[in-house]
Amino acid sequence: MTDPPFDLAARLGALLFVSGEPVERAELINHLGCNETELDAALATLRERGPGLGLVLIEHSGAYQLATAPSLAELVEAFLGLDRPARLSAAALETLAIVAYRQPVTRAEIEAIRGVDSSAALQTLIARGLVEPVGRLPTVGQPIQYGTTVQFLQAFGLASLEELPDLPPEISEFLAEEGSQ
Amino acid sequence: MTDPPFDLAARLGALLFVSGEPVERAELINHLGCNETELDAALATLRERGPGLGLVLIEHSGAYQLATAPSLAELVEAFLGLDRPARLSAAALETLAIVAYRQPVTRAEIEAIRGVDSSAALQTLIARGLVEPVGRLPTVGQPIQYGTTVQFLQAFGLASLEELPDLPPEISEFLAEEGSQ
Amino acid sequence: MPVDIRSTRLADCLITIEGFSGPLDLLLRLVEERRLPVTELSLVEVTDQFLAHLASLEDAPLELVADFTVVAARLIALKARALLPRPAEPEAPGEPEPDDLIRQLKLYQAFRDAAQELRLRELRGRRAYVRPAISPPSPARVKVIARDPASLLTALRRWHRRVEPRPVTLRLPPAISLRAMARRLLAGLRGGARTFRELVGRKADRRELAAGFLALLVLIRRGAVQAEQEVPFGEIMVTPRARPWREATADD
Repeated sequence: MTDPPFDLAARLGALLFVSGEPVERAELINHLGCNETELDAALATLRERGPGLGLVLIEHSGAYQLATAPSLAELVEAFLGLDRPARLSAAALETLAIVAYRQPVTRAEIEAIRGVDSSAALQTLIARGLVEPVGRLPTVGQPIQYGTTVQFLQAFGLASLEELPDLPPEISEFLAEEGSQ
Repeated sequence: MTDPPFDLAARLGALLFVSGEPVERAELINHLGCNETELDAALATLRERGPGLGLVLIEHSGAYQLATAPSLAELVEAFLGLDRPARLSAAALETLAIVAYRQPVTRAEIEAIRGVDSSAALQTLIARGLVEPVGRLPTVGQPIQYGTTVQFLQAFGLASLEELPDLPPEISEFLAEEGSQ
Repeated sequence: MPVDIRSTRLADCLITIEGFSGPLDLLLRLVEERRLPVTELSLVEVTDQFLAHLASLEDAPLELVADFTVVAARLIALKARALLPRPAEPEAPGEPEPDDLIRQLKLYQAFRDAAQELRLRELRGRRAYVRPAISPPSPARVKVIARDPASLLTALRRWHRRVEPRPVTLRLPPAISLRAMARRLLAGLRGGARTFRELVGRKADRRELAAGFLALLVLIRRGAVQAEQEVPFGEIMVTPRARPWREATADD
């Protein structure tokens, strides 16, 4: 087999291909022997090349993973013989939306927005691997903070959290105000 | 995620990406809904696009698989920690012994013999180059059969499989019976 | 406002109460937009009508119930807030309380819309899939610490010890049929009244005791014997009855 010289994006592609899990930036930089800027350029190139193989690049809190393009889901599911997972309840979906936009967020904060107890919905999301504890608030009682997982991105066909549609400006302002208190 | 239309080569790429094992032509044709000629064209296109992600298309006995390019082996092995000589775990050694004496053997047969899930052990052995797919069982689902490699013989200082130590009759019989069905 | 995907199920559930007639989800929206006074809402009536709607369905989908729970909980929360006396706070003239509620509702509405966006994505089923396992690198380069072939044999010996089925001694006592047991009881009674224990045999195991007790019940029912037990768990005295009886069988 003749081997063309592989550029940084190709070498990056090979590493992400063999890793079953998202790979941290630092680890990529370490193994590829490049700097932050070069890594970003390589990631951008990979994002362009991926679709040629039906692949997309997923970013989750500074780690990267290759996955099949969301619009090929039906083909892939038929090939792997997978069933669609059961749909989430309205309560779980509402809770998930709040976690996705407000993360890291505590249960009390979720309940303040929804006006109802949300522990069951939160448990469902954790059991489905869509939400996970990501830290603790450094206040009295140190409540657990929750965030979305890379499985959340995969399940909803998002390349990163940035692909979530914006909240109405009025709401964003209000939240920003509240968050800075 | 923006969605370019995915051509046949891209859809082929996605299937080979999610499959951990080589995929037969017939299965590809079936899932992609194309004919032999179209498949060949798509395979050729994939061969061109693969290197952009550091990947090559491997063909053995009419089955196809994506793999990292051989000249990136050093990078990939360092990344996976395979460059350091490793001692095999007890589970891996047991699995290897079963493959060595029972080959060709499917994963299901190995698991029936060992009585425990063996996919991780098998993956380790494949990653270490001690075991490889050697064919398919002509039954429903056509499960892949595994056998030992030349590297296996080298690592154990054997000139051929015939040099494997003889098993005591009771073990030999038991091994032959277990998992066959 | 985006298409309300979530409410399609609740939109089928029509509610008619004083001052409102329409789908359940619209009710929630009107309350939230404060176009319908929540304090005048009869939650009992809403619930009753929802349950009637549920009963009219062939098989009630769980999602519908879940959706209703969300709406009901929301209505209760809103109503509770409206009805309960607020904690006595110094009047803040510049900040009327309703503003806060409206703000709260807007916030909730925003996330409900966001949830609908997620539902749309879920419905389109656009999931991404990752690779299950690492692919084999070129094996020639892989290093494994050299091992003695005897280690394979050792591994298999260990495996054999672990999985080899141990010989199991099965001691199955001969099963006694109800019919045979009935015969045994009757034979024992030829000499007159005996205790149940004597009849079954002092060495009877639990299975025999159970069979014996069943046989005794059969014989009592047939009028072949009488039985008395003076105290609970005490001895059962069995007496044969004088009148002629046919051979007891256990199979009728």
